Amino acid sequence: MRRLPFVGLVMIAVLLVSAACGSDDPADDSPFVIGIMESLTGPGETYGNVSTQAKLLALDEINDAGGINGRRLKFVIEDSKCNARDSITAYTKLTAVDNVKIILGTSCSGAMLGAAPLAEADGVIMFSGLATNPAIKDAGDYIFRTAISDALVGVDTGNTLWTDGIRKIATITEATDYAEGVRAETVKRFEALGGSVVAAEQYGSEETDYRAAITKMLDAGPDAIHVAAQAEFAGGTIVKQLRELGWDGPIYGEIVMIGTTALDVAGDAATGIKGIVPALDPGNQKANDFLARFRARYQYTTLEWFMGSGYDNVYITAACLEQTGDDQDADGFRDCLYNMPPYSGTIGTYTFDSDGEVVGLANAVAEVLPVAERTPENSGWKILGLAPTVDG
Amino acid sequence: MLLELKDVAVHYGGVKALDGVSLGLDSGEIVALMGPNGAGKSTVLKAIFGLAPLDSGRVFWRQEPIDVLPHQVVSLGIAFVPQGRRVFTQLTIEENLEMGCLYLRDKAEKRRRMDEVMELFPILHEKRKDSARAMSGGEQQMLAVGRGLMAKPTALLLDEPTLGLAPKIVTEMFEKIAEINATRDTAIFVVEHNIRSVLDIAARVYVLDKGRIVHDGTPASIRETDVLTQVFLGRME
Amino acid sequence: MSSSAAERGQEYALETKGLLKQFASVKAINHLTIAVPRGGITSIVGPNGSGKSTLINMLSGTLPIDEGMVVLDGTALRVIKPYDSPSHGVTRTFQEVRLFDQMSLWDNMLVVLTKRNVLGALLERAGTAHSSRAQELLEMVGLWDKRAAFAEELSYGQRKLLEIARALAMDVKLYLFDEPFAGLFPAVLEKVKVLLQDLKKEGKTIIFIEHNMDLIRELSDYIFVLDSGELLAEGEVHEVLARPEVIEAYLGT
Amino acid sequence: MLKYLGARDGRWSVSGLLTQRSLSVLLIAGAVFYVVLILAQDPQKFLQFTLNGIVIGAIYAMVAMGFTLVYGTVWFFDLSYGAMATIGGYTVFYLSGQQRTIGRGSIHNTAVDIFVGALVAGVVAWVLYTWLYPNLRNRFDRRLLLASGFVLSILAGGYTGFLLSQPLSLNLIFGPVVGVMVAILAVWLLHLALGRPKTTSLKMAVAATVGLALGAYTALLLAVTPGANLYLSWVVGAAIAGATGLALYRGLYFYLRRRASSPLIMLVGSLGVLLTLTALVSIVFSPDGRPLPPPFGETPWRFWGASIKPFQVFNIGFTFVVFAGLVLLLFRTSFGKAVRAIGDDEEVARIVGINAPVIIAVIFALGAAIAATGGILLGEDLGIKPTNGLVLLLKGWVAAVVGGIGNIYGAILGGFVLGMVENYGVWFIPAAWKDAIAFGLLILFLSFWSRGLLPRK
Amino acid sequence: MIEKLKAVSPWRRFTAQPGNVGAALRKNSQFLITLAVIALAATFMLSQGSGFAVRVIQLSAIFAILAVSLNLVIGYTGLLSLAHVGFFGIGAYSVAVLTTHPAYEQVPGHIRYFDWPFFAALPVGMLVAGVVALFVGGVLSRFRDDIFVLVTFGLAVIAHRVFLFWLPVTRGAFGIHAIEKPSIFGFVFDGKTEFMLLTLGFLALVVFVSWLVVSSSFGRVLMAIREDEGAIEVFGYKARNYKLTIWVISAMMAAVAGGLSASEQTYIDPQSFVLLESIFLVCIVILGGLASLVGSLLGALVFVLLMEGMRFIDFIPDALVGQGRLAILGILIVLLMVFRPQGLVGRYKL
Repeated sequence: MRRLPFVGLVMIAVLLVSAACGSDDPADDSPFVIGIMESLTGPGETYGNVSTQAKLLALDEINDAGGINGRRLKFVIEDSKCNARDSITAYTKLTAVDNVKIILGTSCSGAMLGAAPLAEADGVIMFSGLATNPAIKDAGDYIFRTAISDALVGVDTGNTLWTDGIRKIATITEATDYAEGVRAETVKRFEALGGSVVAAEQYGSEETDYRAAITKMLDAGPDAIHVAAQAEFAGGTIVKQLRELGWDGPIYGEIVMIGTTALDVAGDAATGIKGIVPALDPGNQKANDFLARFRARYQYTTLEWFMGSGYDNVYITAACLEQTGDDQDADGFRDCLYNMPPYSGTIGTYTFDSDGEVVGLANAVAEVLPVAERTPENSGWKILGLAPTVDG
Repeated sequence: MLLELKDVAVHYGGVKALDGVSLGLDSGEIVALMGPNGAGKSTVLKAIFGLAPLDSGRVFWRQEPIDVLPHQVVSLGIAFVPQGRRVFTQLTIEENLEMGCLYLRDKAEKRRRMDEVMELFPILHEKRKDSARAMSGGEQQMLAVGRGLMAKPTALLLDEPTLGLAPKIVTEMFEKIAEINATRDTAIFVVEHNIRSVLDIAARVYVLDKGRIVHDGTPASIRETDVLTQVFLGRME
Repeated sequence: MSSSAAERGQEYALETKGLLKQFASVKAINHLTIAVPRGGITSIVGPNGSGKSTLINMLSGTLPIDEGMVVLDGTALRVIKPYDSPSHGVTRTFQEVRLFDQMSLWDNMLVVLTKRNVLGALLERAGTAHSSRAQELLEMVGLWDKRAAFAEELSYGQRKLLEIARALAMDVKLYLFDEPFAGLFPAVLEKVKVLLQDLKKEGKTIIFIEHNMDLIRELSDYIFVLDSGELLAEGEVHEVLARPEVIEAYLGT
Repeated sequence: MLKYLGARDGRWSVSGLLTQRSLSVLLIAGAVFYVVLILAQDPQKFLQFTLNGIVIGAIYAMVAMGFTLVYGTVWFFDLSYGAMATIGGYTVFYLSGQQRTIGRGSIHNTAVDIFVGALVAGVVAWVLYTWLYPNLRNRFDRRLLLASGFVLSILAGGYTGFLLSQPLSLNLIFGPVVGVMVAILAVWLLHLALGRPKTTSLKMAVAATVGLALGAYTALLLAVTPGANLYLSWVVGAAIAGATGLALYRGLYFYLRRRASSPLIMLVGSLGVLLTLTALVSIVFSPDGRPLPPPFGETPWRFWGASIKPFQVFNIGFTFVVFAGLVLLLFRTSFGKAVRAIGDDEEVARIVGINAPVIIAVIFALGAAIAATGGILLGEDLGIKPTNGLVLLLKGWVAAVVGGIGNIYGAILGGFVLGMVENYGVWFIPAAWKDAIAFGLLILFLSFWSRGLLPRK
Repeated sequence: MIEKLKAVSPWRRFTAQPGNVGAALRKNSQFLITLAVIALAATFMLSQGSGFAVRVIQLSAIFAILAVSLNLVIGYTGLLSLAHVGFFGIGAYSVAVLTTHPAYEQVPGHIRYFDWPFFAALPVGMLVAGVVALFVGGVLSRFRDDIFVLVTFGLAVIAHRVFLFWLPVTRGAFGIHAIEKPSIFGFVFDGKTEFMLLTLGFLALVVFVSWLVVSSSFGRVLMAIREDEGAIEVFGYKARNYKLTIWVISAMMAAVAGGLSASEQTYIDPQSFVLLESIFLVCIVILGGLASLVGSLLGALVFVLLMEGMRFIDFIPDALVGQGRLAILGILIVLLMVFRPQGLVGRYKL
C-alpha cells in the first residue's frame, strides 16, 4: 500500500531521464555528428571496446588538428550488445533521435545484419571495422566494412592446415555466428582440399567447462584441432584444458585464439598455437605511431589490427566528410567510399569494391611464443608469413 | 506481581490488536485468559515475549521492565508454549527437549531436568529417540509443554494447550497443568477456550474482548456475572 | 444414478470395505469397514491420530486409497480422484479452513457453482446464472454485506461459516465436515448447528468429526469411534458413549 | 508430502505396471544399463569422463551444500547466492594483482577499497552490537561500550581497506592475524586437553607459551612462503563474500522476510539482487572472463590414458572437508541443532531461546562463504566470469534438488550425480547439449522423485 | 512460519484516516498511477521525436502482448513461469522459417524454404507453440511452487539450447535473415508506423481475448487454483485441465508476439531468446500488477521506457550503459518487492 512513494520514484526516474537528454553540448557549433554502434557489452565487448577507444583516439586527433573544414567531429555512441534486437533499437535511436546518417559499426555480424536492412531502406551508411560475416557482402549499397570476410579467413585457414600436412581435424566452435561462420568456411576449404573432419563440437557462450567435448574430440584421433571462439576467455580456457587432457598436437585458430586475454588465460599451454590473422605490418610507420599513441592513452594494446581498423574508419570518414561537407548526405558519402582512391592506413592499403567489401588486405599466419618471450610489443606472437595459397 | 503488563497497546497493520491491556500474574498462581477469537489473547503472550511490537505500555518482570531480546526472555524464567503443538519435527524428542534450555551450559543440569520432564510425561521417555514427527497430537502437545518446562520457568505461558485434543487427553492435560503448578511452584498463565475445565483450576480469570480487558476476577465471580455470555453470545462475529 | 440407488432401497449412503491407508510404517486407516446410514447426521470421534481426518481425506479423494474400496450410492470405487468426488455425491470442508483468500466472498461462492468442464466454463459469462443461489447462501450465513471483501479479511468464525456455505452450495448427498465447530464461540456455533440440522431436514447425509461430547450427543444420530485407524465402536450415540471401552480409550476416566 | 502411489488392488494390470514405483525401477535399470554400455565401449574414455564428472561435480556439490544450508533454514530460494560465488572469485582476482584487464586499465580502485572497508565495518559493527552488546551492556558503561564498538568496527573496516589496497603484501599484513588466530586456537585446544586452567596457573602458562609460539611460527611461515598471498586471498575472498551475504541478509532479506508473505516474493527479490551484483561486477571488471593466477598442482597426472590435475584432486578433497565440517556443525553442536530448529519453526525457536536472527545471519554468511569457496576453486581451475555465478547457482540448485533439497547429504550426492550425468550424457550426442541434458534429466527425475534422492525428513 | 509483523508507515497512518487528502488520493491511486505513467511516457516520447516514440511503442506493444499472456499464467493461475521465452522463440522461429524466401537467403543454409505469407505462417507458429505447450504443460502439471519455477528455468535453458544447436531448422547462431514483412490484400506493412499499428492491433486482440477468458467462469476457477489448488479440486474442477488450457492459450499468445517481433526485425538469432528475457517478462508482470491486464500494459510501457530511457542519461559512461541498465533493473525489482509486491495497479500478491 505504498503507491505514492513508488510513483514518486518512477516519476523521478523518468524526469531524470528527460532532464538528462535535454543537455546536449552547446559549446560545439554545428559539428559533424556521426553515430557509433559497437558491442560495448556482451560476447563481443572486447572488440567493441577497443574499436571504440581507437575511434575516440582518432576523433581527438582530428579535432585537435582543427577538425574537418574547421568543423569539429562528434560521436554519438550506442551499445548494440552483439544481438539483432538491441542493434535495431540502437540504430533507431541514432537515426530517429540524433538524426545521424552515418554510422560506424557495428562489431558483431549478428548486430550488423539486424540493422543493415533498415539502414539500407533508410539510406543510412553503416561502416564497420569488425563485422566479418560473409553475408554482409550482400547486405546492400550503404553497407561497408574494412574487416576481412570470414570467407577469406576460412580459405586461408584451410590452406594453412593443408600445407602443414594435416589431413584430419577436430573442431570445437562457440555457438555464435562469427565462430560458426569461420568454422564453416574453414571446413569447406579443408574438405575441398581433401581433408576430413573427424569430430565437431560446439559450446554455448556461457559455458566454462569444456572437458566433455574435448575428451570426445581427442578420442576421435585428429591430426590437429581447430578452435573457433568468439570470446577470448573461452578460447584460452579451451587451449588450457586441451593441454591438461593430454593433447600436445597442433592447435589452429583465428584472431580470437591469440588475443591478449586468450594467451593470458592459457599461459604456457598456448605456446605454438597457430593463428590465421589479419596483422598490422611491422614495417608500417603509421601503424606503429598509432599503437604508440594508443598505448600512451590507454596503457595497453590488444587486437592491434582491429584497433587499427576502427582508427582508419574514422579517418576515412573524416576524409569523405571533408569531401561532401555534410553529415546528412549519405549518398554522397557512399559514393565517396566507392570511389575512394587506395587508402593507406594502419592496416594496409585498400579500397572498397562494388559490394562495399574491402580489397587489398591479406591474412598472415602467426605463431604464439613461449610465455617468457611474450611482450606487450609483440602481442605474444610472431608472424610466420602470409597465409599460403594452395591450388585446389 | 511476578509478571505484569501495564497499558499495553499493539497494532497489526492498522488494526488494533491490544488496546491498553493491563494484567498480572503472581508467583505460584494459575491465571486464565479467555475471550472470543480475535480478542487478542495470543497477542498478549506475544507481547510478553517481544514478538509483537508494543505501541505503548510496558511489560514488567519482577517489577523490572523487560528490555531483552525475545530469545533472552526464556532465560529470565518465562517459558512460552505456543498454540498448535508446534514442536520441531526434524529433531528427536530428546533434542526437542534440549531446545528448551539451549542457553544452559551445565550438561548435568540439563540431564536432570530432562529426567524430571520425562517423569512427568512418561510417554516422552518411551519415545525419546524418535522423531517428533511420528507422534500423535496429544503427545506433541505434551512434548511442547515439556520443552517449556526444560527452562525451569517461574512463569509458564500456555496458549490453548488443549485445542484439538481428544477429551481424554484434555482431562489429562489439565491434571498435568495443576500438577506442574502444585509440585514445581510454577506460576501458570493459560489462554483457554475450554471454559469449564479452566475455571476449575484457575485462581483468577481475565476476560478479553476486542483488545480490552472486560472482566478480571475469580472463577466464582465469573460464574456469578454474565460477562461470558455477553462476550461470547452477545455479539455475532 | 441417484434414483436407481433409491429404487434399490439402498440403506447406506456410504460404505467402506477393508479401507487401508499407510504412511511409511504407520497404518493410519487399518482395513476399515464401516457403513454410514442414509439421511442422518453421523459423527466420527476418536483420539488424535486415530485416522478421522485421514478417512475424510480418503473419502473426498484428497488422499489416494491404498487398498480396499468405498461404496458411494451403490457404486464401488477403488480410486476416488478429488475432482470426481462431487459426481459421486460428496463434498467436504477442511479442518484448517481453506478458502480462496485473495478472492471476494462473492467469487468464493460463485466459483463452486459454475460449470465444471473447461469449455463450458470458458463460454460462461461471470455469474449471472448462479447469482441468486450465491446470494441466498451468503445471506443464510449472514455474510451478504461483506460480499465484496477478500476472504482473507474475514475473522476466524466468519471463515468457517463461509467454508460451510461454500460446501452447501454443492448440491450433493453426502457432506463431510471436518471439525466444523472447532474454535467457534457459542453464537457462531449455534448458527452452524442450525445449518447442519437444516441440511438433515433436506434429507442429506452428514458426516462430521468432533471432540465436543455435548455437541455430538445433541446433533448426531449415529456414531463411529475410531482408534489407531480401526473401528472401536459404532451405533446409536447414547449407547456407544456409555460403553466402557469407549470411555477408556477416548473419554478418559 | 507423501509419495503418491497409485491405487493397487493386488492384481496385475497395465495401469498397475505403470505405477510410479515400477517406472522408477525401469529408469534406474536404464541408467545402469547405459553406464555399463558406455563402460564396455571404451573403458579409457569412460575413465576420463568419470574424472571430468567428479571434478566438476565436486564444485557443484560445494555450491549445492551452501545453497541447501541456507534454503533449509529460511525456506526460500536465495538467488543472490550465485552472486556470492562471483564475488569470491573476483575478490581473489582483485587481490592477486592482475593488472591486464582489457579496456579498463588498472583494476585497483580506491573506491572499491573504501566500499568494501565500509561493508566490513558495518558488518563488524552489527556483529558486535547484536552479539556482545546485549550481554555486556548491564556490566559496563553503555556509552563506553558503544564507543569502543564503533572504534573497533572502524578499525576493522580500515584494516580491510588497507588489506585490499596492498594486495601484493597480503601475507605480511594478514599473516599476524592468522598467527593470532592460530595462537588462540592452540590455547583453546590445550585448555580443553589440560583441563580447567583455573586450577593451575602453570597449565595456563604452558598453553599460552605453546599458543604464542605456534602463532608466531605461522605468521613467519606465511610471510616467507611463496604463494601464500594467493591462498590468503582465497580466505579473504571467502570472508568478503561471507560479509556480503551477511550484509544482504541484515540489510534486505531481514525486512523483506518480515513483510513478505510468500517465498516467491523473496525469490523475485533475490533475483533483483543477483542481477544488480552481477551487473556491478561486470561494470567494475568487464563482462568478459578473466583468469586467476595459477595455484599449485597445475601439471596433470596421467594414468590409463586419462588425466587429472592435482589441484582438481585437492578440490574434490576440499569439498569433502567442507561436507564433513557441515555435518559435524549441524548434527554434533548445539548451534547445529538450533539451525535445524529454526528450519523447522522459526518463531518457536525464538520462543525457546534461540537467537534466530543472529543464527540466520551466520547461516547466510556461512552459505555465502561456501559459495565463494566454490566460485574461487572453480575460478582457479577454469577462470572467472561475472555470469559464472548464475551458472553455478543453476547447477547448485539442480544438484540440491536432485539430492533432496534441505538435506546436506543430498546436496553432495546431487552434485556428483549432476557432474556424472553431464559427462556420461554426451557420450553419443554432441557435448553442446550438456546443459539441456542436465535440465532434461532434472525434469524427468523430479517427475518421479519430487523430493530428491535423499529427502529431508 | 513466523508471524509477519507488519510495520505501519506514518504515511500509511496518515492516509488511512478519512477526511485527509491522502485518503482521497489512495482511493483513486490506481487511476492516478495509470494517468501519471501515460502522461509521463507521452511527454518523454514526444520530446524525443516521433521516430523514437514509434520504436518505444512498438517495443512496448510486443512486451505488452508477452506480459498479458504471461499474466494469465502468473497472475491469474499462480504459476511463476520462466519458460515463456521459449514460446516467444517458437513463434518467432516458426514465422521466420516459414516466410523466408530463397531469393533473400544470404548464406546458403540448411533450412528448407516455404515462402509463406506472414498471415499464414503466424497461425502455424501459434499452433506449434500450442502443441509444444500442451506437451510441456503435461510434464509441468506435476510441479508446484519453487520446483515449478526451477523446472521452467530448466525449460528456458533447454529452449535456448534447441534454438542454438538445432541447426537444420533454426540455423543456430547464424540466425535467420530476410524474414518477410506482413502483407494483406497487396498492402505491405513495411513502414515502422504501419508495423506499429499492426502490432497494436494484435495487442488489442490479445487483450480482448484475455479479457474474455479472465472474465468468464473459467477465469474465476483459475484464480481459485492460484489460491488453493487442492481445495478447488474437491469441488469437482480438474485443475490440471484448467492449467493446461490457460498454459496453451498463453503460449499461443506469446507465439504471436514472437512472430511479430521476428517480422519486425527481419532477423532473429538465439541471443534474443535467453533466460534473461524471461526474467524481464516476469519483472514486467510484477511491475504492472498481478492479475491485472491494464497493469501488464503499463508495466510494459514503464519497463521499455526505463530500459530505453537510460540511453539518454549522459552521466552513465557509454560503455557501462548495458550493465548499468541491468543493475538499475535489479535495484528496481528489489525496491518493488520491498515496497509494492502487488505492482503498480495490482491488487494481488504473489
